[in-house]
Amino acid sequence: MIVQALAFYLFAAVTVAAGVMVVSARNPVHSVLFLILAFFNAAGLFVLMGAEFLAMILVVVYVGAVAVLFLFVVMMLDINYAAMRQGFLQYLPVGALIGLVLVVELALVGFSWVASSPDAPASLAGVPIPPIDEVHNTKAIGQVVYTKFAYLFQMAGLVLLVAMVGAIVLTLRQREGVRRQSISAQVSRTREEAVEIKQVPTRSGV
Amino acid sequence: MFEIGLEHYLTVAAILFTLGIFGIFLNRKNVIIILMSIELMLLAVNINLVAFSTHLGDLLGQIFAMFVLTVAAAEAAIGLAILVVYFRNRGSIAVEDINMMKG
Amino acid sequence: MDVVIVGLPLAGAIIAGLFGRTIGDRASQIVTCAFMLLAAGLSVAVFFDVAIGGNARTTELFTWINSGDFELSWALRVDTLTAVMLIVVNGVSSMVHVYSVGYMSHDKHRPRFFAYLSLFTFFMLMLVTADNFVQMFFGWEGVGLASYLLIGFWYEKPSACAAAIKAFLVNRVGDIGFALGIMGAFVLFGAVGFDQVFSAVESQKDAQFAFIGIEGHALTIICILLFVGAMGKSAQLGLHTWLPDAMEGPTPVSALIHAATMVTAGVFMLARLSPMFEYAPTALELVTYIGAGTAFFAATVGLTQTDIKRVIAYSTCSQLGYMFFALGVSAYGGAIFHLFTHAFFKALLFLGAGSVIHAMSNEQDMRNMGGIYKLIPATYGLMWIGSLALAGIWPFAGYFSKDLVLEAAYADHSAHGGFAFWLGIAAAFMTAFYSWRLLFMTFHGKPRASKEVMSHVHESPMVMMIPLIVLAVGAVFSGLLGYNYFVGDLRVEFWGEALFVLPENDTIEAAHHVPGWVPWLPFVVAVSGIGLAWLFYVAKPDLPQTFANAVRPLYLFSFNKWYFDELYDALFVRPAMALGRKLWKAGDGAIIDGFGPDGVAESTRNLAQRISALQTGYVYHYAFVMLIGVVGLVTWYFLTQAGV
Amino acid sequence: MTDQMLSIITFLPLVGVFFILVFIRGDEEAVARNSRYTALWTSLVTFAVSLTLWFGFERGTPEFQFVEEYNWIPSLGLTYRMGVDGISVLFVLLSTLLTPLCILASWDSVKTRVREYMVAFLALETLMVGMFCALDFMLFYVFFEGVLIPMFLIIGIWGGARRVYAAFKFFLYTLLGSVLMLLAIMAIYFQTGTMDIVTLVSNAQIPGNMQLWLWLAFFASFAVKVPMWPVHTWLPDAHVEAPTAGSVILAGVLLKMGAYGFLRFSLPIMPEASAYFTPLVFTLSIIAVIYTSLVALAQEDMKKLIAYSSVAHMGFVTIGIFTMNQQGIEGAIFQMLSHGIVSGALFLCVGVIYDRMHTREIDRYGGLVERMPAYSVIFIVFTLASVGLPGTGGFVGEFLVLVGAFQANTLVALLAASGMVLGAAYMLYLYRRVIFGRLTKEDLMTILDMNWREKAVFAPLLVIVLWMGIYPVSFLDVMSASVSNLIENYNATLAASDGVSLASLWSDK
Amino acid sequence: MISADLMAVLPELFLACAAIGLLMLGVFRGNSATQLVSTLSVVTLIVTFALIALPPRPETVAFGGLLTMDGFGDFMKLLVLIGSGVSIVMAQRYIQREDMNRFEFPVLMLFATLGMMAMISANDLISLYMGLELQSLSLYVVAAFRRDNLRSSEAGLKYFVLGALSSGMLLYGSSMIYGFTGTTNFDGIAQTFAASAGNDIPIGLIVGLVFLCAGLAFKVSAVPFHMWTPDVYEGAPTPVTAFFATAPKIAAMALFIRVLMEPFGGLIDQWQQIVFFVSAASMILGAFAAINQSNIKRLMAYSSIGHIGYALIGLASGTEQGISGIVIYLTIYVFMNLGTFACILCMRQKDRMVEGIDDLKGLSKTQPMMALALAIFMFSMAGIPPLAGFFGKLYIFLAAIEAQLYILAVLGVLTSVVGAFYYLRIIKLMYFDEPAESFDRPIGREMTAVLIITGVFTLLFFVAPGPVVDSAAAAAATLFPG
Repeated sequence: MIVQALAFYLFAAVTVAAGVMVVSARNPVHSVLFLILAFFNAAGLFVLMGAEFLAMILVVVYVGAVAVLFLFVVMMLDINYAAMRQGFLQYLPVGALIGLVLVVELALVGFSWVASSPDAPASLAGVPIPPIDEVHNTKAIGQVVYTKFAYLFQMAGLVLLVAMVGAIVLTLRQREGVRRQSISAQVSRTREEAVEIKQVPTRSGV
Repeated sequence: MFEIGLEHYLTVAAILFTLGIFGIFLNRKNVIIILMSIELMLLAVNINLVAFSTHLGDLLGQIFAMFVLTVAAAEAAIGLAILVVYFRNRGSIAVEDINMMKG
Repeated sequence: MDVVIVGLPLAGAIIAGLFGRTIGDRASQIVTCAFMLLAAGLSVAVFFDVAIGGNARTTELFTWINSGDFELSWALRVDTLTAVMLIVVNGVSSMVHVYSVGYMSHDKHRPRFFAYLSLFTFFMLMLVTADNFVQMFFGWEGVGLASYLLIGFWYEKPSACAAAIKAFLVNRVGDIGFALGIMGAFVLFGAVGFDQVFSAVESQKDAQFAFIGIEGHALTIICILLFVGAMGKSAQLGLHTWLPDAMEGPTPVSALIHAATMVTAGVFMLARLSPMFEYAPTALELVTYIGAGTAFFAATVGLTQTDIKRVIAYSTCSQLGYMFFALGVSAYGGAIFHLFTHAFFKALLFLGAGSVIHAMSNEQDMRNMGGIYKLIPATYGLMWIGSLALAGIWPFAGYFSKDLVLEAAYADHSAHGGFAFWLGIAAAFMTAFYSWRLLFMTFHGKPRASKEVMSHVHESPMVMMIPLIVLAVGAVFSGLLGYNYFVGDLRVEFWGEALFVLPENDTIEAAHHVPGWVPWLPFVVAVSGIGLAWLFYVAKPDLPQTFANAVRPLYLFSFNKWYFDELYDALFVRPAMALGRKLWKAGDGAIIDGFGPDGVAESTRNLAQRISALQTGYVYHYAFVMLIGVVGLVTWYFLTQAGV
Repeated sequence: MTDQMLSIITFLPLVGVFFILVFIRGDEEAVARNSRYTALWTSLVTFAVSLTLWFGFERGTPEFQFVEEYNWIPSLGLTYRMGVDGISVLFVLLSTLLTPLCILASWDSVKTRVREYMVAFLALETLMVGMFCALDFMLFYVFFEGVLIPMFLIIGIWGGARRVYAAFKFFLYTLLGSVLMLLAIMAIYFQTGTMDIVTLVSNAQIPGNMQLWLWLAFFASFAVKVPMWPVHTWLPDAHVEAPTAGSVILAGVLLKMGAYGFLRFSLPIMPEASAYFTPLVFTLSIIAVIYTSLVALAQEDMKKLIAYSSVAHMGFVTIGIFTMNQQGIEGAIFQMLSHGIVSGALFLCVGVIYDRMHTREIDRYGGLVERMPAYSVIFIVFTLASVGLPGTGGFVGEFLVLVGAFQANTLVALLAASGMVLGAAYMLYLYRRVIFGRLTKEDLMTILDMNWREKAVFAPLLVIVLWMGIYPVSFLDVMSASVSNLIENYNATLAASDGVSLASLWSDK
Repeated sequence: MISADLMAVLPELFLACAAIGLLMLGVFRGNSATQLVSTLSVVTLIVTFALIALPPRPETVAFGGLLTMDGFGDFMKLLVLIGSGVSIVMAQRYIQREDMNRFEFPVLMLFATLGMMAMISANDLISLYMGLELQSLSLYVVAAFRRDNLRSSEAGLKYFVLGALSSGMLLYGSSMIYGFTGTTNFDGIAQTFAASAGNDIPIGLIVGLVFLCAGLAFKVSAVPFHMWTPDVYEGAPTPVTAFFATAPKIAAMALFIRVLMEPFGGLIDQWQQIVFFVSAASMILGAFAAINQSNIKRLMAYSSIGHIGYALIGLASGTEQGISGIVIYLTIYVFMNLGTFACILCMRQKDRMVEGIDDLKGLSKTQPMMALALAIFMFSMAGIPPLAGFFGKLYIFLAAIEAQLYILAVLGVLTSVVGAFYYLRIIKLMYFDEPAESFDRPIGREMTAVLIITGVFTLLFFVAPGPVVDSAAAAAATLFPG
């Protein structure tokens, strides 16, 4: 119990701290790195809650792909990060106040859950979590995702497709004057057009 | 104190969420930070969902979270693409510079 | 026949007015004059039929207004009172028409002038033949219109235009009273026809009625309101200011409208409404006071005026005062009698003055006249006749009527009667004085006009002289001939149903039984007035100046017409214009528009500016707004739903 | 055929619009000429057809006649229902009469975009006629509001120097009033479950407290339209800037819409509230009469002066309507009709000289009688009619209103009567400054009198104004049955109710 | 079961397959096929339209409760399809001229449309989110589609950042709702209220609802979540703006209605306050902020904010009358907006787009028919009878009065007067002012067609409002079983 609690506090504290750093770090590269740290620790929280599969893809997909993508773009754009502009502090008091209010309210909501619904309305649970010793988490998810939620899965596919198309259409540039490989052209070349046979008369030079 | 309940997770999520929002409107440096803030928000949502899922004994929350992750990835891709396009046009992604249209 | 009498002037007006330019000046004149003479002739016939023959009647033409109980028709009511008025109106009008042929011969708008004259006659006839209040109001306003048109006939003169408008407006003020009186009568009696109303008076004589919050005797209130109308039209004290100014019109107009006919409409109205007034003693009292006051006031002003026509105008005003106080003491017959005689001699005086003006090349100021009696002896003689009649010297017409009026006032044996009598006597003195002042200043003494003017002085043509002579005949004999019918022994049969006097109010009867000195007094003061005038203007010509200097404030007070015009100008005219401007610029412009549409538009634009300034273009502001929205709503629910 | 008479009259002008838009082609000159003729003939035919109403209308009954009915939006209970009674039929005729005259009056003065102008006018006619015929509340509102569109364009496109300001002011001001009425109409609908005017008018059954709110909402709309003091300021601007014919229609018909609304809706549907607010209406009307008359005295612009006089005259109308007796209401209706003719004619009078001199400033004129005798005659006739001289149309209405007012409240009658003096003052003052005086201004020396076309415009108006003055019975007969029915219903409802009070305005929501 | 599900989503399925097919066509044929692809896209939309409109479609719940197919959804989908189809038609010429000639454009529009249809049919928070994101991601891209144009990319960026923020809020709300009800299914959520009889509503649920509403309000661009709208409308390529102003608005509105009426129907007392506030604020801001604008697209943005405010009145009333009012309103709104944007797309001088309101000066002289059409739309938007826009407002206000939302109704009519001011200003420029430079002609056959159809619809709607009104009312009625 204690271990769990300690682990929670560790992960939670690091996540929050890393989150703060993401927002406030001067160097965007640092921000990305803190983001990765936050993801790692959130994955830890997931594990604590028994959502291993999510913890896994958080690390694999997020840290492995998304965060790296961020890093890549940050590097590519080569932004000068020196100037911390005026105006930040100007809004801070109001912003902080509102933020504080929000945090308090949201936290209160969390506590109210405990107060209001002591026993989980399990009857409503459409997809009850099977006991962990029978079906592990990943498999449990796998069992429903392709059946019950096939529609959503397809939609997710479309979302990714759109993201892909969108990213390409926005960023792909076909520059003039860049030589490209044209496979079909290469493949479809015939001997006749590729090779010209010259009858070179002897002893007269080319 | 050592009984870690739902509310703890929810509180962490709330803080992260607020941080994310803060990141959007307190940040003057560049847009990438904003994108990261959004990621933080989505992370907070995921923590919420997973926490509820666990405490309700319902897998739905985790599935929801999974789709959120998927979409978040797609969103990040699009966001970065737009960012790059903008940078090419403007030569800057400082948040303060993005105000050609107003009024 | 009644319809023809009324219709002829209208036909003349339409022909001359609309087609005058087509048929030419001459034809227009012939048509209108012929029609008028015909109408006058017919009037005489009607007079004998109705007044002497006792054949009163009403011709109903067609429905006019019909709204709920408010029903009335165009109708011609001819009884003795009307018949007398027909004679007066058509008689004087036809004479004036003829006279105008000569007088206006140099004017280039003659058809228009004759059209106006005929139109006026038509309206006047509608007035006197009305059988209901509204038709009378129609004629009432119609003559006002004609008067407006005729006063402003010389539209190029700013003063004429101003006088025309003034006449119309002052009359309108009176007309409001008249209109309200009609409405009151309608409310009280449920009808506006004279027959219905008169028959109902008896039953309503004690009715109470609230007007603008004042609870009072209904008939009194109504009669006072109606009398206000009469005051306007008949230029009684307070609403008299238009009459002198009306002299801006051509002189025949003054003779016809502002002496003989229109101004007497008020007298006619009160006589016509005698069945109502008889039951409203308070109203009659008021009429007496106003009438007497007017008689006196106008006479004092007449003393000092220098414009020949204005003198006569004030004299008219003064004589109207006599008529009114006669009405006020219930001597309706006397009032009408004076109206009748006055029409002749006053028209005669005006036309005579016109003849003088004509002779003097349109000069009207008496200070520039003098010494012309030899040059225009006929006119001079006629003026004498007129003045004698006016002053009430036996056997001229004025003597009979004026004396009777004064006697009746005395015979009323009441405070207001006494008041009227003594003021009347004073006025009679002044009347004689200013009449001869006029005669002497105009015709006697040394010529004060330029040589050139004097060389042109000539007697008027026959077309002008004949009407004068006809009127002079009237001025001499009308009193003598009419006395018995109007106020004498034959009066009961003569008037028939047309006038109504309560037995206890019959002052005419009483007037025949006054002490011996009463009939003599007017004659005495008249003669002394003439004597004084002779002293001032013939015997010692520098005396007036000395005297005027001695009582300078009084002189100025009289000369400036008691400052009525100045008072009204300061009280109504200027404030109205200033107020109008202020309400327009400040009221409409600054306040209503300023706080209303323009102000709202301005603040809308301001607000729009502010709101679009919120759209800064910065993403973080946008996010901030969204955050505030969310936090605000969440907090709202936390506050309102707390505990749920 | 006769079953659809009202629809035919209403939509006949649109046929003209269709012709103008579809068939007229060619160069600018030809388009303008053909548009003029098409519009004129269309409106003349419409007028001719509308005369069947005059002859076919059965006097002496308060029933709606020529009724026709079709489904429109059944789900809301909205029907296309048309019909006229003694009150509205005269306004239909007024509208159809004035339109051809306006078109004729614009013959030469409108030179640009003639086609659009004629289209706008014909569309306006449809909307005006439709408004007076509509027997469904929503249909009424559609026509009532729709009028704004063509009028806005007419003022804005063909108006004077400050036309944009005037057009906007006109549009937004009146719109603001009307939208509140829209809400009130809806509330009535939910209260009574019907939008049928006939049913509502005869038996509305709206609780007293609600009536107060509804009445105020209607008042907002109608008071602006009338216009009553202090929401009248759009009118002078609109009138001054509008082209002549626009002013004529504005004064002749559009102002009547507000008063018509009071008569048609406020009184019968909300009798208790009407009774309750009568003092308010009287007060505002009296202020309107005196205030605007004084303001009119100070005007330097002819059209503005006449515009202010319109406000004053409409003050009489509102007084008359709320006297709630036969004379008052009939007088008010009569006054509306005669004012429609008279003020229309006065604006046309201004238009005649404006077309020649292109200024409306009074000081620029003077002594016109010298060069324009015919014009002076016509002008004085309408001036006097406006002044309310007996024998002209202006008198009968004004006098009946005063008779009615005298019965309701003598003070109101007295104060309103003072408007008679002021009215005479500003009108005669105007006439004097324009027509009389010496002709000294250089540019007026060559001014021409009216031509045959202008005389043709005035001739019918002249006849009508005298007809109305001398034989008004022919009009009063048409309306009397409807008016007395209205009053009976009103009194019956009032007698049955126990009254309302201002306190209840705030309680119970 | 699966085949039944697939039959139920046949239109969507067809659209998805066709979109992918067109994508492949484009990939293989290159950008030269853009015209072909966009024509085929329109055909696809028409077929989809027919698939929804023609065969009888029973009310079904598909995919185990993830989607619901009902009359309301179908009607809204038809509107969305009209909006998308016309936008693509109007875009054809534009994308050629403005260097956007890439086949992905129509394909992305198709995907966006698909996302909208998914949103409209969503019956579960997750499917709601997926549909919403499919739509949003496509829209982010098309907003920034003129990638060499700074404005366009700025629009895309702003839209993206704020859109992502709003989806974050929506998600957070969803998670709350999930946590407090234990389900994401709409029917399930509704049941929890039925069980608790509405008297014991956890605050978390309300907070979740607020966040959810915030996310949805962003999509319909209601105040205070509207801030992106003017900038994005201005910056995005004009056909895209036309698209933004119509289809996504309809879809988001449909979603908003569905979410509040079906799962949260029991919480009406709570969300009514949100909608009330949002609606009032939108009407006010829409009316006032537009007054100052000089860019017509920006003006249309504020105008659409205002219109959404009106539509939300119907939602606030929460009655069948109110919902059918919204449906009617949106129907009319789509036509008016498409017509207006057709006019805006015709604003070209010397082969360049102009967007200033002042460029419309004197249009009535240079292009009378176009001016007439635009005037009709403007009067209609201002809500002047007898034009169609009036009837939209009429139904909305009727609903408000019926639900006794007097304050909203009064506010609505007052702001409509303010709003009338800036609509009139456009008419003033066209009709009262002297011509500026005239626009390029001809405007193209497809534009003429769009103008005529939308113009006639707007002008003559009052002649026979029955069909539209009745079918809209029938559609709304399906949300109110029993």
